[in-house]
Amino acid sequence: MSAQQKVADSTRVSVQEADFDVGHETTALGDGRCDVGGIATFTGLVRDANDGSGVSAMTLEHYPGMTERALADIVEQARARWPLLSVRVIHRVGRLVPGDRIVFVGVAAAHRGEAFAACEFIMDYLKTQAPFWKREETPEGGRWVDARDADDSAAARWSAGAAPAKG
Amino acid sequence: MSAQQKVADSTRVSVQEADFDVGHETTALGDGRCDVGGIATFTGLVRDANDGSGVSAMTLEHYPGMTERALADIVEQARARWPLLSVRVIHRVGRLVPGDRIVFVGVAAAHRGEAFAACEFIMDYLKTQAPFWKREETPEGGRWVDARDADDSAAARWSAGAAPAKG
Amino acid sequence: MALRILYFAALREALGVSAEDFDPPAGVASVSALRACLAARGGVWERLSAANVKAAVNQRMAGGDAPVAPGDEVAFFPPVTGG
Amino acid sequence: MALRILYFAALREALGVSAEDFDPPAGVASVSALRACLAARGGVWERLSAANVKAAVNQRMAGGDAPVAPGDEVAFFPPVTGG
Repeated sequence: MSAQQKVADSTRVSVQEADFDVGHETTALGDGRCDVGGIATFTGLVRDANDGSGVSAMTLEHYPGMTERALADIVEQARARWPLLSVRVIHRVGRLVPGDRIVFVGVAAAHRGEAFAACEFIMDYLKTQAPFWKREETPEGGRWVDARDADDSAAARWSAGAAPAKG
Repeated sequence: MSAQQKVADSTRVSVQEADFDVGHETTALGDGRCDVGGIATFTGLVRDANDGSGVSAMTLEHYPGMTERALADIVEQARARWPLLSVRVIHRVGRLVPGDRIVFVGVAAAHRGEAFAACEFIMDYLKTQAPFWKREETPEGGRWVDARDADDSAAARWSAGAAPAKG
Repeated sequence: MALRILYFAALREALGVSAEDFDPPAGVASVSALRACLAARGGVWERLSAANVKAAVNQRMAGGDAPVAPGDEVAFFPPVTGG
Repeated sequence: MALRILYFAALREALGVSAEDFDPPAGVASVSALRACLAARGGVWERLSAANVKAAVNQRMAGGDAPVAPGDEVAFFPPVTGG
């Protein structure tokens, strides 16, 4: 059991072109251990419209080396806030089309409140701290996606002592 | 496209003895549509310890008829609060052992904040409003699980106007 | 036409009854009046007076003021613990 | 030993450069001084002065006060838009 716990207590972060299997990733967060009460996950998908324009495809650029480090840092910040059992983050790069999966964040914890909070925290920080940039293809041509103010405020609320009511 | 949207806009609720496939359920929430920006899910598992005792198995009793209605009501309350695209709730009944999946809630929405909030809202309300009762088997014998005050306060925070900062 | 009354979980076990058809005395027209009337049977039935016993009328959670009428399905149970 | 400077996304496209080795003048020892020094090249390089240009030093997000020293890897880029 302790060897399995050692494995499952880990943080796994991947930056990859390949798609991923949501069922496999979610299940793996609880495999081989019976202290997980809940697993919260988020899967981000490419939408076919943004800012009023149709999007036929997008290309994700990133900063190799820094990307993995930034994601690992974000997970460590989450682990410092909540007692988490296992964490998985996958971010795809390269060309994607509407409906494709972009990102996966999965968090296993003893209690659901911690799993939900950490999963959303990681997504909010990833959106503002991890060096990825989207370039969309639209009928009007290619364009770099503008950062959203809503993403900055989503990340900021975690530093304003605004922890969820139930901790 | 509109026929597919009609299907995907639905709420699906199941109460069943059988296990479920997290990957299939998560993926199905976005299938056939390209307006989903994110899917938040929660999977609850049976833990091997509770209140300091080892748990070797548990049996979930429910109130047939009311259960399905209560879950559907909870999802409708979530839909009244956030613009959700598809929602899936599965709750198992019968005998389960540690590591088994108990419950799945999946929510697809255009933006992640809505998906996260609705998924957690549904879990919090399910924990206090859906007629399920757990009886655990421990070395000291069988015992009915006591309701947790933390679950009441988790549900209560949604009615105190405590919507997440980014709505 | 009687009320259909259901009991669940620890309450069902303590009472030794999972369901009954019950004709309440005249004037018993709310959940709290029905509870008091059943608790008045004494013995294990006094458990129905416990503050944490919840009720549903026709499969919806119901407070003490909720009306009950002939033909209704009324359920009593401990706080729920699913999820 | 020079600084290694990287540019990403819309900034990389606008500059037409993805990386360069650069020996800053003496006294240029912070991210903001380096930004000002590069922007002083004029033309497209003035984009480096834009308030929303972010920086990283040795692959960590860095504010204007962050020190830069020979051998460091410094990156400039627009606000990130992943996830």
